[in-house]
Amino acid sequence: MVRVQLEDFDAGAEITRLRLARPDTGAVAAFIGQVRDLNEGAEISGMTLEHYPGMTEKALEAIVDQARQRWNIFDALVIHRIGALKPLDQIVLVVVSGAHRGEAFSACEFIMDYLKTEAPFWKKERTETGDRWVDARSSDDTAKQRWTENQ
Amino acid sequence: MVRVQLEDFDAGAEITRLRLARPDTGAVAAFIGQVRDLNEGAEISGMTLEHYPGMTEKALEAIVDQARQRWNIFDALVIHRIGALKPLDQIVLVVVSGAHRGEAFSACEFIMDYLKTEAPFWKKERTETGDRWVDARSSDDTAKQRWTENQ
Amino acid sequence: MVKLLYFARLREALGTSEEEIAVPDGVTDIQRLMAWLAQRGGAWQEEFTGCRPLRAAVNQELVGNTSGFHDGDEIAFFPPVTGG
Amino acid sequence: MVKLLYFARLREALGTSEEEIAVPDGVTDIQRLMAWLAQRGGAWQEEFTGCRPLRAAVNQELVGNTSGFHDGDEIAFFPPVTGG
Repeated sequence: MVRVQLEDFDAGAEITRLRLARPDTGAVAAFIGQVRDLNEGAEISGMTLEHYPGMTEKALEAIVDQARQRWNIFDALVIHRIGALKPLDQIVLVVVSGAHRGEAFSACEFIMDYLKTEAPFWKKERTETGDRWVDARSSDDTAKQRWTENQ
Repeated sequence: MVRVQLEDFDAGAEITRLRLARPDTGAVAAFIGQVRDLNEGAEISGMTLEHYPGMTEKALEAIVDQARQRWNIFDALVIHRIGALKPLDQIVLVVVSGAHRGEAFSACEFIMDYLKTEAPFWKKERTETGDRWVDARSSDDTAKQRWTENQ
Repeated sequence: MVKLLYFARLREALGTSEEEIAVPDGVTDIQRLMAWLAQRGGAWQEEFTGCRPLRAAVNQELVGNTSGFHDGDEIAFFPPVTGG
Repeated sequence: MVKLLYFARLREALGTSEEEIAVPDGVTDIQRLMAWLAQRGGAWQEEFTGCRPLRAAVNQELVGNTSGFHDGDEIAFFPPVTGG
Protein backbone atom coordinates (compact mmCIF):
# COMPACT_ATOMS: atom_id res chain seq x y z
CA MET A 1 0.00 0.00 0.00
CA VAL A 2 1.10 3.52 -0.83
CA ARG A 3 0.09 6.80 0.78
CA VAL A 4 1.17 10.36 -0.06
CA GLN A 5 -0.07 12.75 2.58
CA LEU A 6 0.36 16.09 4.35
CA GLU A 7 -0.26 14.55 7.78
CA ASP A 8 2.32 12.90 10.01
CA PHE A 9 2.14 9.12 10.50
CA ASP A 10 2.44 6.71 13.43
CA ALA A 11 5.34 4.45 12.43
CA GLY A 12 4.85 2.12 15.41
CA ALA A 13 1.17 1.58 14.63
CA GLU A 14 1.87 0.86 10.95
CA ILE A 15 4.65 -1.60 11.80
CA THR A 16 2.39 -3.38 14.29
CA ARG A 17 -0.42 -3.58 11.72
CA LEU A 18 1.81 -5.30 9.14
CA ARG A 19 3.42 -7.48 11.79
CA LEU A 20 0.12 -8.89 13.07
CA ALA A 21 -1.61 -9.20 9.67
CA ARG A 22 -0.44 -12.80 9.16
CA PRO A 23 0.49 -15.36 11.84
CA ASP A 24 3.24 -16.77 9.61
CA THR A 25 5.05 -13.41 9.58
CA GLY A 26 8.50 -13.84 11.12
CA ALA A 27 10.23 -10.64 10.06
CA VAL A 28 9.40 -6.95 9.67
CA ALA A 29 11.97 -4.50 8.28
CA ALA A 30 11.25 -0.79 8.50
CA PHE A 31 12.85 2.48 7.48
CA ILE A 32 12.06 6.02 8.55
CA GLY A 33 13.54 9.10 6.91
CA GLN A 34 13.37 12.42 8.71
CA VAL A 35 14.31 16.05 8.12
CA ARG A 36 17.85 16.80 9.34
CA ASP A 37 18.69 20.16 10.84
CA LEU A 38 21.65 20.51 8.48
CA ASN A 39 22.45 19.61 4.88
CA GLU A 40 25.62 20.25 2.90
CA GLY A 41 26.95 22.52 5.61
CA ALA A 42 23.94 24.78 6.00
CA GLU A 43 21.45 24.91 8.85
CA ILE A 44 17.98 23.94 7.72
CA SER A 45 15.02 25.63 9.39
CA GLY A 46 12.46 23.80 7.29
CA MET A 47 11.60 22.39 3.88
CA THR A 48 8.73 22.01 1.45
CA LEU A 49 8.12 18.76 -0.39
CA GLU A 50 6.51 19.03 -3.81
CA HIS A 51 5.15 16.05 -5.75
CA TYR A 52 3.37 15.20 -9.01
CA PRO A 53 -0.16 14.20 -8.00
CA GLY A 54 -1.13 11.02 -9.80
CA MET A 55 2.30 10.10 -11.08
CA THR A 56 3.90 9.99 -7.63
CA GLU A 57 1.39 7.43 -6.36
CA LYS A 58 1.76 5.36 -9.55
CA ALA A 59 5.56 5.42 -9.32
CA LEU A 60 5.47 4.25 -5.71
CA GLU A 61 3.01 1.47 -6.55
CA ALA A 62 5.27 0.35 -9.39
CA ILE A 63 8.29 0.25 -7.05
CA VAL A 64 6.36 -1.81 -4.49
CA ASP A 65 5.18 -4.18 -7.26
CA GLN A 66 8.77 -4.69 -8.40
CA ALA A 67 9.81 -5.51 -4.83
CA ARG A 68 6.96 -8.02 -4.52
CA GLN A 69 7.97 -9.73 -7.76
CA ARG A 70 11.60 -9.86 -6.79
CA TRP A 71 11.31 -11.10 -3.21
CA ASN A 72 8.98 -13.44 -1.39
CA ILE A 73 7.42 -10.91 0.97
CA PHE A 74 3.96 -10.70 2.51
CA ASP A 75 3.20 -6.99 2.45
CA ALA A 76 4.88 -3.63 1.86
CA LEU A 77 3.80 -0.16 2.91
CA VAL A 78 5.12 3.22 1.79
CA ILE A 79 3.98 6.49 3.36
CA HIS A 80 5.57 9.70 2.03
CA ARG A 81 4.73 13.16 3.28
CA ILE A 82 4.39 16.33 1.21
CA GLY A 83 4.06 20.01 2.09
CA ALA A 84 5.86 21.99 4.78
CA LEU A 85 8.17 20.06 7.14
CA LYS A 86 10.63 21.09 9.82
CA PRO A 87 13.71 19.40 11.31
CA LEU A 88 12.93 16.12 13.12
CA ASP A 89 9.68 15.71 11.17
CA GLN A 90 9.22 12.30 9.60
CA ILE A 91 9.36 12.31 5.78
CA VAL A 92 8.99 8.71 4.72
CA LEU A 93 8.13 5.31 6.15
CA VAL A 94 8.73 1.96 4.45
CA VAL A 95 7.62 -1.25 6.16
CA VAL A 96 8.02 -4.76 4.69
CA SER A 97 6.79 -7.99 6.27
CA GLY A 98 7.77 -11.52 5.34
CA ALA A 99 8.55 -14.99 6.62
CA HIS A 100 12.31 -14.41 6.92
CA ARG A 101 14.55 -11.43 7.52
CA GLY A 102 16.77 -11.50 4.42
CA GLU A 103 13.98 -10.85 1.95
CA ALA A 104 12.27 -8.27 4.19
CA PHE A 105 15.55 -6.31 4.55
CA SER A 106 16.35 -6.43 0.83
CA ALA A 107 12.85 -5.41 -0.27
CA CYS A 108 12.80 -2.52 2.22
CA GLU A 109 16.16 -1.15 1.09
CA PHE A 110 15.28 -1.69 -2.59
CA ILE A 111 12.07 0.32 -2.17
CA MET A 112 13.98 3.19 -0.55
CA ASP A 113 16.71 3.19 -3.22
CA TYR A 114 14.16 3.27 -6.04
CA LEU A 115 11.97 5.83 -4.29
CA LYS A 116 15.02 8.11 -4.04
CA THR A 117 15.66 8.02 -7.80
CA GLU A 118 12.26 7.32 -9.44
CA ALA A 119 9.44 8.74 -7.34
CA PRO A 120 8.64 12.37 -8.27
CA PHE A 121 9.25 14.33 -5.08
CA TRP A 122 11.32 17.50 -4.83
CA LYS A 123 12.68 19.13 -1.71
CA LYS A 124 13.11 22.86 -1.25
CA GLU A 125 15.09 23.75 1.86
CA ARG A 126 14.81 26.90 3.93
CA THR A 127 18.28 28.07 5.08
CA GLU A 128 19.63 31.21 6.73
CA THR A 129 20.68 32.57 3.33
CA GLY A 130 17.38 31.80 1.63
CA ASP A 131 15.46 28.95 0.01
CA ARG A 132 17.15 26.42 -2.25
CA TRP A 133 16.11 23.36 -4.21
CA VAL A 134 17.95 20.24 -3.09
CA ASP A 135 20.16 18.73 -5.79
CA ALA A 136 19.90 15.03 -6.60
CA ARG A 137 22.80 13.02 -5.18
CA SER A 138 24.87 10.76 -7.40
CA SER A 139 25.21 8.38 -4.42
CA ASP A 140 21.49 7.67 -4.81
CA ASP A 141 22.02 6.55 -8.41
CA THR A 142 24.87 4.34 -7.25
CA ALA A 143 22.67 2.82 -4.53
CA LYS A 144 19.99 2.01 -7.08
CA GLN A 145 22.43 0.47 -9.56
CA ARG A 146 23.44 -2.23 -7.08
CA TRP A 147 20.07 -3.88 -7.59
CA THR A 148 20.56 -4.35 -11.32
CA GLU A 149 24.14 -5.59 -10.96
CA ASN A 150 23.33 -8.21 -8.31
CA GLN A 151 20.73 -10.09 -10.35
CA MET B 1 22.22 -0.23 24.06
CA VAL B 2 21.35 -3.85 24.71
CA ARG B 3 18.48 -5.31 26.72
CA VAL B 4 17.59 -8.95 27.39
CA GLN B 5 14.18 -9.16 29.04
CA LEU B 6 11.09 -11.26 29.76
CA GLU B 7 8.73 -8.34 29.05
CA ASP B 8 7.39 -7.27 25.69
CA PHE B 9 8.67 -4.00 24.18
CA ASP B 10 7.14 -1.02 22.38
CA ALA B 11 8.93 -0.97 19.03
CA GLY B 12 7.35 2.33 17.97
CA ALA B 13 8.44 4.12 21.16
CA GLU B 14 12.02 2.81 20.87
CA ILE B 15 12.25 3.84 17.21
CA THR B 16 10.93 7.31 18.05
CA ARG B 17 13.41 7.66 20.91
CA LEU B 18 16.42 6.93 18.66
CA ARG B 19 14.96 9.03 15.85
CA LEU B 20 14.60 12.16 17.98
CA ALA B 21 17.83 11.77 19.97
CA ARG B 22 19.85 13.87 17.51
CA PRO B 23 18.61 16.58 15.14
CA ASP B 24 21.11 15.50 12.48
CA THR B 25 19.55 12.03 12.29
CA GLY B 26 18.24 11.46 8.78
CA ALA B 27 17.66 7.71 8.76
CA VAL B 28 16.38 5.02 11.11
CA ALA B 29 16.41 1.36 10.09
CA ALA B 30 14.57 -1.15 12.25
CA PHE B 31 13.93 -4.86 12.38
CA ILE B 32 11.40 -6.86 14.38
CA GLY B 33 11.42 -10.64 14.61
CA GLN B 34 8.34 -12.42 15.87
CA VAL B 35 7.17 -15.96 16.66
CA ARG B 36 5.62 -17.62 13.60
CA ASP B 37 2.72 -20.04 14.01
CA LEU B 38 4.54 -22.63 11.94
CA ASN B 39 8.13 -23.80 11.46
CA GLU B 40 9.47 -26.57 9.25
CA GLY B 41 5.98 -27.83 8.53
CA ALA B 42 4.75 -28.06 12.11
CA GLU B 43 2.26 -25.84 13.89
CA ILE B 44 3.83 -23.99 16.77
CA SER B 45 1.70 -23.27 19.81
CA GLY B 46 4.49 -21.55 21.72
CA MET B 47 8.20 -21.47 22.46
CA THR B 48 10.65 -20.91 25.27
CA LEU B 49 13.78 -18.84 24.79
CA GLU B 50 16.77 -19.76 26.92
CA HIS B 51 19.91 -17.61 27.21
CA TYR B 52 23.27 -17.50 28.99
CA PRO B 53 22.95 -14.68 31.54
CA GLY B 54 26.03 -12.48 31.37
CA MET B 55 27.47 -13.87 28.15
CA THR B 56 24.37 -13.07 26.09
CA GLU B 57 24.49 -9.39 27.03
CA LYS B 58 28.26 -9.26 26.38
CA ALA B 59 27.87 -10.95 23.00
CA LEU B 60 25.18 -8.47 21.95
CA GLU B 61 27.29 -5.52 23.13
CA ALA B 62 30.23 -6.85 21.12
CA ILE B 63 28.08 -7.15 17.99
CA VAL B 64 26.80 -3.58 18.41
CA ASP B 65 30.39 -2.36 18.94
CA GLN B 66 31.48 -4.06 15.72
CA ALA B 67 28.64 -2.39 13.84
CA ARG B 68 29.62 1.01 15.27
CA GLN B 69 33.22 0.53 14.21
CA ARG B 70 32.27 -0.58 10.76
CA TRP B 71 29.64 2.02 9.88
CA ASN B 72 29.17 5.67 10.65
CA ILE B 73 26.00 5.37 12.71
CA PHE B 74 24.67 7.43 15.62
CA ASP B 75 23.08 4.82 17.86
CA ALA B 76 22.03 1.19 17.88
CA LEU B 77 19.57 -0.63 20.12
CA VAL B 78 18.99 -4.35 20.55
CA ILE B 79 16.15 -5.76 22.66
CA HIS B 80 15.83 -9.55 22.82
CA ARG B 81 13.19 -11.38 24.81
CA ILE B 82 13.61 -14.59 26.81
CA GLY B 83 11.16 -16.95 28.50
CA ALA B 84 7.79 -18.19 27.26
CA LEU B 85 6.48 -16.73 23.98
CA LYS B 86 3.52 -17.53 21.76
CA PRO B 87 2.84 -16.97 18.04
CA LEU B 88 2.74 -13.28 17.05
CA ASP B 89 4.78 -12.31 20.11
CA GLN B 90 7.75 -10.08 19.36
CA ILE B 91 11.15 -11.76 19.90
CA VAL B 92 13.74 -9.20 18.91
CA LEU B 93 14.04 -5.53 18.00
CA VAL B 94 17.05 -3.88 16.36
CA VAL B 95 17.02 -0.13 15.70
CA VAL B 96 19.89 1.83 14.12
CA SER B 97 19.99 5.59 13.58
CA GLY B 98 22.37 7.55 11.39
CA ALA B 99 22.75 10.45 9.01
CA HIS B 100 22.07 8.42 5.86
CA ARG B 101 20.09 5.31 5.01
CA GLY B 102 22.80 3.07 3.52
CA GLU B 103 24.82 2.78 6.71
CA ALA B 104 21.73 2.45 8.93
CA PHE B 105 20.39 -0.40 6.78
CA SER B 106 23.73 -2.24 6.65
CA ALA B 107 24.40 -1.93 10.38
CA CYS B 108 20.87 -3.12 11.23
CA GLU B 109 21.12 -6.20 8.99
CA PHE B 110 24.69 -6.92 10.18
CA ILE B 111 23.54 -6.88 13.82
CA MET B 112 20.71 -9.33 13.05
CA ASP B 113 22.99 -11.67 11.07
CA TYR B 114 25.57 -11.76 13.86
CA LEU B 115 22.95 -12.05 16.60
CA LYS B 116 21.57 -15.12 14.79
CA THR B 117 24.93 -16.90 14.83
CA GLU B 118 26.85 -15.51 17.83
CA ALA B 119 24.45 -14.48 20.60
CA PRO B 120 23.69 -17.35 23.00
CA PHE B 121 19.94 -17.83 22.72
CA TRP B 122 18.19 -21.15 22.17
CA LYS B 123 14.61 -21.75 21.11
CA LYS B 124 12.51 -24.69 22.21
CA GLU B 125 9.25 -24.98 20.29
CA ARG B 126 5.99 -26.49 21.50
CA THR B 127 4.31 -28.47 18.69
CA GLU B 128 1.37 -30.88 18.54
CA THR B 129 3.74 -33.83 18.76
CA GLY B 130 5.74 -32.45 21.69
CA ASP B 131 8.53 -30.02 22.47
CA ARG B 132 11.63 -29.75 20.29
CA TRP B 133 14.81 -27.68 20.27
CA VAL B 134 15.14 -25.60 17.13
CA ASP B 135 18.15 -26.55 14.98
CA ALA B 136 20.54 -23.87 13.80
CA ARG B 137 20.06 -23.00 10.11
CA SER B 138 22.97 -23.10 7.70
CA SER B 139 21.37 -20.12 5.90
CA ASP B 140 22.19 -18.04 8.98
CA ASP B 141 25.89 -18.92 8.65
CA THR B 142 25.73 -17.98 4.98
CA ALA B 143 24.07 -14.65 5.83
CA LYS B 144 26.83 -13.87 8.32
CA GLN B 145 29.63 -14.79 5.93
CA ARG B 146 28.59 -12.10 3.46
CA TRP B 147 29.94 -9.48 5.85
CA THR B 148 33.45 -10.91 5.85
CA GLU B 149 33.55 -11.42 2.08
CA ASN B 150 32.40 -7.88 1.24
CA GLN B 151 35.19 -6.10 3.10
CA MET C 1 -2.96 19.56 -28.28
CA VAL C 2 -0.80 18.25 -25.46
CA LYS C 3 -0.75 19.15 -21.77
CA LEU C 4 2.66 20.25 -20.46
CA LEU C 5 3.50 20.22 -16.76
CA TYR C 6 6.56 21.73 -15.04
CA PHE C 7 7.65 20.93 -11.48
CA ALA C 8 9.89 22.20 -8.71
CA ARG C 9 12.92 24.31 -9.69
CA LEU C 10 11.91 24.12 -13.35
CA ARG C 11 8.39 25.41 -12.59
CA GLU C 12 9.86 28.38 -10.73
CA ALA C 13 12.45 29.13 -13.42
CA LEU C 14 9.80 29.10 -16.16
CA GLY C 15 7.21 30.91 -14.03
CA THR C 16 4.48 28.48 -15.04
CA SER C 17 3.24 25.11 -13.86
CA GLU C 18 1.20 23.95 -16.84
CA GLU C 19 -0.08 24.77 -20.29
CA GLU C 20 -2.22 23.21 -23.01
CA ILE C 21 -0.59 23.72 -26.37
CA ALA C 22 -0.58 22.62 -30.00
CA VAL C 23 2.87 21.58 -31.15
CA PRO C 24 4.00 21.87 -34.80
CA ASP C 25 4.05 18.85 -37.07
CA GLY C 26 7.38 17.11 -36.72
CA VAL C 27 7.62 17.71 -32.98
CA THR C 28 6.84 14.11 -32.12
CA ASP C 29 9.30 13.11 -29.44
CA ILE C 30 10.69 14.51 -26.19
CA GLN C 31 13.98 15.63 -27.72
CA ARG C 32 12.26 17.65 -30.44
CA LEU C 33 9.74 19.05 -27.97
CA MET C 34 12.59 20.29 -25.76
CA ALA C 35 14.32 21.91 -28.73
CA TRP C 36 11.06 23.58 -29.69
CA LEU C 37 10.45 24.87 -26.16
CA ALA C 38 14.04 26.14 -25.97
CA GLN C 39 13.28 28.42 -28.95
CA ARG C 40 11.05 30.49 -26.68
CA GLY C 41 14.31 32.02 -25.40
CA GLY C 42 15.17 33.32 -21.93
CA ALA C 43 14.59 30.80 -19.14
CA TRP C 44 13.15 28.35 -21.69
CA GLN C 45 16.36 28.33 -23.63
CA GLU C 46 18.44 27.92 -20.46
CA GLU C 47 16.37 25.04 -19.16
CA PHE C 48 15.70 23.04 -22.32
CA THR C 49 19.06 23.04 -24.11
CA GLY C 50 20.27 20.10 -22.09
CA CYS C 51 22.80 21.84 -19.83
CA ARG C 52 20.78 21.22 -16.70
CA PRO C 53 19.67 17.66 -15.91
CA LEU C 54 15.99 17.25 -16.76
CA ARG C 55 13.61 14.30 -16.59
CA ALA C 56 10.50 13.76 -18.70
CA ALA C 57 7.33 11.74 -18.19
CA VAL C 58 4.63 10.94 -20.71
CA ASN C 59 1.23 10.13 -19.21
CA GLN C 60 2.89 9.84 -15.81
CA GLU C 61 5.54 7.32 -16.85
CA LEU C 62 9.24 8.24 -16.86
CA VAL C 63 10.58 8.21 -20.44
CA GLY C 64 13.84 8.79 -22.27
CA ASN C 65 14.48 11.70 -24.63
CA THR C 66 13.79 9.65 -27.76
CA SER C 67 10.32 8.65 -26.59
CA GLY C 68 7.43 9.77 -28.74
CA PHE C 69 4.06 11.19 -27.69
CA HIS C 70 0.64 11.71 -29.18
CA ASP C 71 -2.12 14.24 -29.29
CA GLY C 72 -3.87 14.43 -25.92
CA ASP C 73 -0.86 13.19 -23.92
CA GLU C 74 0.21 14.67 -20.60
CA ILE C 75 3.91 15.49 -20.76
CA ALA C 76 5.82 16.54 -17.65
CA PHE C 77 9.31 17.99 -17.25
CA PHE C 78 11.11 18.14 -13.93
CA PRO C 79 14.55 18.07 -12.28
CA PRO C 80 15.98 14.78 -10.93
CA VAL C 81 13.87 13.74 -7.96
CA THR C 82 14.93 14.33 -4.35
CA GLY C 83 12.34 12.66 -2.12
CA GLY C 84 12.76 10.17 0.70
CA MET D 1 38.68 -26.09 39.88
CA VAL D 2 36.70 -24.87 36.91
CA LYS D 3 33.02 -24.10 36.60
CA LEU D 4 31.24 -25.96 33.80
CA LEU D 5 27.90 -24.75 32.37
CA TYR D 6 25.57 -26.60 29.98
CA PHE D 7 22.72 -24.99 28.05
CA ALA D 8 19.58 -25.85 26.10
CA ARG D 9 19.40 -29.29 24.47
CA LEU D 10 22.78 -30.21 25.94
CA ARG D 11 21.65 -29.31 29.47
CA GLU D 12 18.60 -31.53 29.08
CA ALA D 13 20.55 -34.43 27.58
CA LEU D 14 23.10 -34.35 30.41
CA GLY D 15 20.49 -33.70 33.09
CA THR D 16 22.60 -30.97 34.67
CA SER D 17 23.11 -27.25 34.15
CA GLU D 18 26.37 -26.67 36.00
CA GLU D 19 29.11 -28.19 38.10
CA GLU D 20 32.33 -27.12 39.83
CA ILE D 21 35.01 -29.66 39.17
CA ALA D 22 38.75 -30.32 39.36
CA VAL D 23 40.10 -31.54 36.05
CA PRO D 24 43.17 -33.83 35.82
CA ASP D 25 46.59 -32.44 34.92
CA GLY D 26 46.95 -32.41 31.16
CA VAL D 27 43.32 -31.44 30.54
CA THR D 28 44.23 -27.89 29.56
CA ASP D 29 42.19 -27.12 26.47
CA ILE D 30 38.59 -27.50 25.25
CA GLN D 31 39.34 -30.51 23.07
CA ARG D 32 40.93 -32.45 25.94
CA LEU D 33 38.17 -31.37 28.32
CA MET D 34 35.54 -32.69 25.92
CA ALA D 35 37.38 -36.02 25.59
CA TRP D 36 37.61 -36.25 29.36
CA LEU D 37 33.89 -35.51 29.83
CA ALA D 38 33.02 -38.09 27.13
CA GLN D 39 34.67 -40.77 29.28
CA ARG D 40 31.81 -40.43 31.74
CA GLY D 41 29.85 -42.57 29.27
CA GLY D 42 26.13 -42.54 28.43
CA ALA D 43 24.82 -39.12 27.40
CA TRP D 44 28.25 -37.59 28.10
CA GLN D 45 29.87 -39.86 25.56
CA GLU D 46 27.16 -39.15 22.98
CA GLU D 47 27.38 -35.40 23.39
CA PHE D 48 31.13 -34.87 23.70
CA THR D 49 32.60 -37.16 21.05
CA GLY D 50 32.07 -34.52 18.37
CA CYS D 51 29.21 -36.09 16.43
CA ARG D 52 26.77 -33.38 17.41
CA PRO D 53 27.68 -29.74 16.76
CA LEU D 54 28.78 -28.10 20.00
CA ARG D 55 30.05 -24.63 20.85
CA ALA D 56 32.28 -23.68 23.76
CA ALA D 57 32.87 -20.43 25.65
CA VAL D 58 35.59 -19.62 28.17
CA ASN D 59 34.73 -16.82 30.56
CA GLN D 60 31.77 -15.91 28.36
CA GLU D 61 33.76 -15.58 25.12
CA LEU D 62 33.20 -17.99 22.22
CA VAL D 63 36.34 -20.08 21.65
CA GLY D 64 37.58 -22.80 19.32
CA ASN D 65 38.34 -26.36 20.41
CA THR D 66 42.09 -25.76 20.71
CA SER D 67 41.64 -22.89 23.18
CA GLY D 68 43.16 -23.35 26.59
CA PHE D 69 41.72 -22.49 30.00
CA HIS D 70 42.93 -21.95 33.53
CA ASP D 71 41.98 -22.74 37.08
CA GLY D 72 38.96 -20.68 38.10
CA ASP D 73 37.64 -20.23 34.56
CA GLU D 74 33.95 -20.49 33.65
CA ILE D 75 33.59 -22.89 30.73
CA ALA D 76 30.27 -23.30 28.92
CA PHE D 77 29.13 -25.86 26.34
CA PHE D 78 26.03 -25.39 24.22
CA PRO D 79 24.45 -26.19 20.83
CA PRO D 80 24.67 -23.70 17.94
CA VAL D 81 22.58 -20.67 18.87
CA THR D 82 19.05 -20.10 17.54
CA GLY D 83 17.93 -16.70 18.76
CA GLY D 84 16.52 -13.75 16.89
